[in-house]
Amino acid sequence: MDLAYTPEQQAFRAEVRAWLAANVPAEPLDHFDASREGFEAHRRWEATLKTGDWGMVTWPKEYGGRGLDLIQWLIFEEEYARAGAPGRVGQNGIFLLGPTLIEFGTQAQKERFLPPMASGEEIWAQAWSEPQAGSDLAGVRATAVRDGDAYVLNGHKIWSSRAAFADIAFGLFRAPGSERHKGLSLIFFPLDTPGVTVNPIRKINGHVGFAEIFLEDVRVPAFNRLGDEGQGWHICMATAGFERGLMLRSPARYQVAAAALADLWKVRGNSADPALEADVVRAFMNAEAYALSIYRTASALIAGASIGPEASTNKIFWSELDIHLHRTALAILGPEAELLSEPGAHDWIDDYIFSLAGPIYAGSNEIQRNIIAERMLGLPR
Amino acid sequence: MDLAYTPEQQAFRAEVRAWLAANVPAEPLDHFDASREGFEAHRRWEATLKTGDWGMVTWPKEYGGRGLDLIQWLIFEEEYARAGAPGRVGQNGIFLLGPTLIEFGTQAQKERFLPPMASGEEIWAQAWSEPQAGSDLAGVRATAVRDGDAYVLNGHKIWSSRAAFADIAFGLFRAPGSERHKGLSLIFFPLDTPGVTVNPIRKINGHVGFAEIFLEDVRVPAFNRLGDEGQGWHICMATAGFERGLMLRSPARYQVAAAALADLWKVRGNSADPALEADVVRAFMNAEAYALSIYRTASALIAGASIGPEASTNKIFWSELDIHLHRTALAILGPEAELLSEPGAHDWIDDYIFSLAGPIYAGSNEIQRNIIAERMLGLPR
Amino acid sequence: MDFTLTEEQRMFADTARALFADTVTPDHWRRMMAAGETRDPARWAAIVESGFTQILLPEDAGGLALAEIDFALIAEAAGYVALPDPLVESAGIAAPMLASLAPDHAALADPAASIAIQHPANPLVADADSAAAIVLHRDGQAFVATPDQVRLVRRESIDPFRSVFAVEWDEATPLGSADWDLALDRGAVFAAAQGLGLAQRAIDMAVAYAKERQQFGKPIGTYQSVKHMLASAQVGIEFARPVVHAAAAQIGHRDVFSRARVSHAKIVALEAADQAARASIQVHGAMGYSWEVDVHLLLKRALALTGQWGTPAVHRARIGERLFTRPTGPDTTFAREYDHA
Amino acid sequence: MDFTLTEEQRMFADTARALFADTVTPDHWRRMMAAGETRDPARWAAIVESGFTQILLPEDAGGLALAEIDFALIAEAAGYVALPDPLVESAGIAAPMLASLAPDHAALADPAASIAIQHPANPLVADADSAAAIVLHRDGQAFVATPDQVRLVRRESIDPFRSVFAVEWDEATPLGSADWDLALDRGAVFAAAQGLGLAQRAIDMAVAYAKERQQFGKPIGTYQSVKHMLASAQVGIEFARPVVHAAAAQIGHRDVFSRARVSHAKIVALEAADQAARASIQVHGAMGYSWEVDVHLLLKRALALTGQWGTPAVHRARIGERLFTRPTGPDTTFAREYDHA
Repeated sequence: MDLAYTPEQQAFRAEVRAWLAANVPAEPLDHFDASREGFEAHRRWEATLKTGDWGMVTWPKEYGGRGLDLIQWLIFEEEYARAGAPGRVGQNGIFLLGPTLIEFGTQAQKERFLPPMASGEEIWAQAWSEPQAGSDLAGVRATAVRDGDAYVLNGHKIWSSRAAFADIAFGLFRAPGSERHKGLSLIFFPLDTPGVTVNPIRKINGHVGFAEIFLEDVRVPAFNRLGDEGQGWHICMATAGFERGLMLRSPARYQVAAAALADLWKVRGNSADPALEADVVRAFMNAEAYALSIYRTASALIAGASIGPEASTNKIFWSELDIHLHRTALAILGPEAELLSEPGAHDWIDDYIFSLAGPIYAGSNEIQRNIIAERMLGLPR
Repeated sequence: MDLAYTPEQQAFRAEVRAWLAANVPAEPLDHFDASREGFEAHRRWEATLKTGDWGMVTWPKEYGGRGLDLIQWLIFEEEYARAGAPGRVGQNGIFLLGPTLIEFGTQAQKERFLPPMASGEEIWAQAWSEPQAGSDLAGVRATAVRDGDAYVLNGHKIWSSRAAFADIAFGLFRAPGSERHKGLSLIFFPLDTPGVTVNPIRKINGHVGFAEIFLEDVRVPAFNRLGDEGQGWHICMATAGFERGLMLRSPARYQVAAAALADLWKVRGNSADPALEADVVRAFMNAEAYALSIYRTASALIAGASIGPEASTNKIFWSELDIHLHRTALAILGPEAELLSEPGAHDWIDDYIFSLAGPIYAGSNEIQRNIIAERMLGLPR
Repeated sequence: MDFTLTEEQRMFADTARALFADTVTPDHWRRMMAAGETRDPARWAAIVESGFTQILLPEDAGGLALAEIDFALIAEAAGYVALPDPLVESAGIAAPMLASLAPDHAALADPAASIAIQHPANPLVADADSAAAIVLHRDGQAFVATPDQVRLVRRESIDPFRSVFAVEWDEATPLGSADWDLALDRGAVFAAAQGLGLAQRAIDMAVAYAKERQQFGKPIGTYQSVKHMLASAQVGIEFARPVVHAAAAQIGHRDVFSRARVSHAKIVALEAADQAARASIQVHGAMGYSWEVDVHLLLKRALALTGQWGTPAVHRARIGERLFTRPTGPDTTFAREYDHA
Repeated sequence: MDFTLTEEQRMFADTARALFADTVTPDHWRRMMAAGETRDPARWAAIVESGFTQILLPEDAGGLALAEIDFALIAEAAGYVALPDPLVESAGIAAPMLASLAPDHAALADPAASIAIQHPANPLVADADSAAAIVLHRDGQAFVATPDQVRLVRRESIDPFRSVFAVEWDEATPLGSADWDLALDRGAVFAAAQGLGLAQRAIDMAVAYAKERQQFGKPIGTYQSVKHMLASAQVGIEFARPVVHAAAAQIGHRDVFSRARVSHAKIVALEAADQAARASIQVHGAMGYSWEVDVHLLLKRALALTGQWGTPAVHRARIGERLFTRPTGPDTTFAREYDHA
């Protein structure tokens, strides 16, 4: 165990910091879920990142990455969050689908999909859920029928993040007549394919963060299937592992938020409830604990381990710490907590509302606790 | 709505207070679960109470009561707790079985059992649980076979409170071959009946608060059956209502504990964590809320209402407030929390350990939440 | 000692519930949100018609001269529908204060007029733009003005139905010293009553959804995690309601005991609302996180009311004053100051 | 940057777990409780034999000169069995301090000798009666004495295996100034490590019981309420362990950053232990509330350790000092004082 950065790691941090200092937009962009303009501004930012080869530093160089290890990725994420750089509009691609593509994709699929994913030229939506298949994902009903070199897709997806403005989506489709976990395939479909209808859904902050997608005889090449036919559930579980694990929620964002909370306390603590200091300290502790845990996981992965059901503990921990942190901020703000922020100020209330999605999406925390109980602890189903 | 005591109620309070001031032992008695001596000392206290007709003030006069209403009972309980009078060794009888006997018993049964219950001449144990029937009480296997004017009882009861030293117990027994909620009868059996073996079980504070009871061909008169044969489950649910409801846990004890906690804070707060003041205030609020809720229920009962599944909310609230209150005390005590009290001091650590039984006994809080969800809210089983 | 509501009180509450059930449906909510409106003239007319704006006014001001407990039941019903219109602040807090200071003020003569109130506990004034009169605060003194006599700066609340303003003013009609503590008590206890309504609505919506929504082949309401989350929220309501009702009944004592009870009610009723709203969002899943399912309105109203009419810290301090400076114990549950003077 | 344990560290931990699994079974616990004993000579001999008493001693005192992270893994294993014997305080805190002040002290020469320590953070001294030497504290100075040179007043802990004493003394051998902060850090981090072990044991016992115990026709471990209670407790452990290991690895920095991490470890690991023990008691039902099922020993040990070597409030203040006076943010996770000097 050696908890010091190597000189190379320190040099890498300095390189990231310098590049971000020179390139991060001075004015915050409109949120990518708030409007088409905000979305496209974020796409341009992805293109800027690409000029420095920062799209996804852990990917192989030939796909637009830098071939770096997970510790370096964490350092990149830390500097990225520290610099207040824009949110990653491509997160469904780079954090969720990308690692799965690298593991399960053919050479040709990797060459086709990864570079535009890393550069933001092609922005991905996820299309996991259906109206009757939320926590019970194996209940999806959308179908894929093979027709020569193509699949014909039909069905109704919902709660698709980014789908209102994105270019392409991935989702599970089943062979007609198949049931539950069997007969599912993971298939990509461009959102401008004939037969695709996208209806935006507003989140409780008013942003169009979701959409429902209707598919009517949507024809996509068989090339767009990831992995073997019928292997979709297995691949999907691997993706979910990344989602719940270290990829979707890098710790740096919570450490930045905890630091902002400490600053808020320094400014407003004198006129707030003194008992809240304990919560401010707790928010810092939680963010630190999450970071240490992810460093430990990254070290273990570098040493050859793999992520198991303990990824579900991550999901629970970050979603709960996020809510606690923002509730503490609102309590400090007291009678002003309800107010939307003035331009340029930290938007505590909007971030709080966003935090409430944490225990719901990417597999509800109830499902995560089932997984921990059954697969980590070995309790009976 | 009128939240002021009547002059009669005030006079009653003064009467109770004066009697207790003259009669409560100056030295605390040994706990009734700690030793036979402690148990018998409490029995003598019950006899003293009887001299003032204070055994159970709500019961009819002919059975040793005073025929008072529930508001007066609450006032009595308040003064009793305020005076630091001894715990009620007869609680299984007077608070649990007694009201059920009054509702379901024959005239002869009431005359036989209630007066010695009110006077402490006959102290009752409960015998609900069996090794395979805890939360699932309908799983009891002990049997009662009718033989002329008698029942022959066989089986194995456990977690019987007071049974180590008590005189008589009540429990559920089933007709051989019957299943689940059917075929059960509530039957009383003196603990000195031939065939009864009582093995004390120590609680985690070392007291013998429980026992397991083995019954081998135990012969009791059919007179000892409460209600009709096979009506046991119905009667038992009525008893459980009292247990979860206002009888078992009168609010006064929590208000006394909350006041003691406030006193502890006044003495030790300067050297303790300032954030704990919020918990001290919260403990007071909880005790007050519980008292107000019970006053409301008592008023409604006097006005003709009956207690429904909302009794389960009481069980959850008092058990959780009790734990929170004592945890707060331990946090104030800091490095000294682990120490058993010096004689005469408030025994916070022992009371904390006792509080941990709250969410377990009288139907675990998990079962209570099921009841609230299904019977109050109407969620499906 | 009688902790039951009177027949008349229950009838008032039933009337309010029925009126609001008809006039504040989810369709109304959505139409108003789409239009950016925070009041509905037809609904307000029905409210005025029912006499709810005059419950707390003295008889010589044309009022019903009823008590806070009566109005609290209406506020609870208003909470159940997250009532957009300014009934609670206007008729529950502002109008009685104005009536105590200027019983002949023109705004009191019109039962349809709404009145806004500025209070030191609140940084902003709700519904100041549409008020016939605004009761103002400066250095403990009360003043009154019309909206066009002051400068109103609108701020955006997370609650789409809360229309709040910074009020800047130089001159207004002086009304003399006012009982701002009583206004705070009323504001707190009626916020608490609304909290009870918000909480119960959130649970009722979640129960309805959990009975219908199927996952893994059965309604999600059959799962213990859903059951226990909602049961715990219901426990919160059950042990807040008696406190709110007692606080409303005792508000007139105006002593350290009654103020502590009001504070207790404010804290726990809004906690119950927050807990129930968050549980309801979680039970609704992604549906609960969307704008289309109205449970977010309950969450946002609870959040706003938590900070208004005294924060939890302010109210906890008032309870602490009672706890640490007055007698405690089971004989003091219904104590009044003079009992111990 | 490498957050993995070495092969040697894992071997040490395995050895400790195996030794304790053999020598601290529930039968041992019950025999010792029945006899009122808090040490077992045969077990202690096996511990000494394994070298665990000498891990932190310098080589010139016959020690292994290993680091706190090595000993923390053994403390975690000791927590898993609620080890009655004074290994952690003696070998983890008292002996290294005595070695730093009086390397030639006779008590250090005997690997089987246990050493007790009085510290300003603790009102009492554990296992003072059976110690070969007691390190004493007065006005920042260290002293040493044997038990017969001081007056020991036994106090009863709720933990039947904790033998604690008020120590009164007039004269003892002075040892000069000592690093009481380092002793506190070691005490806190090894208490935290024990907390991890206590927590995992409580969960493991509950899981085993929940698989066997049937109610309503199926194992209680199939119910979501049981699953979620234990899963939440396991989450507590998972996010305490990296903090404890980092704290142990960084203890030598001896700066405001490392002290905050030690404090963080102490708080969350004992919270995890308390949460797990309470969950385990609840899952065990009445069984968990009886003396016969040993889960109460875990609860009581967690309770005792929570108050020793700095209360949660003391440790929170140390974290607050780091948070409010030093740089924060994602680049400071592994910061050291001189990085920012």
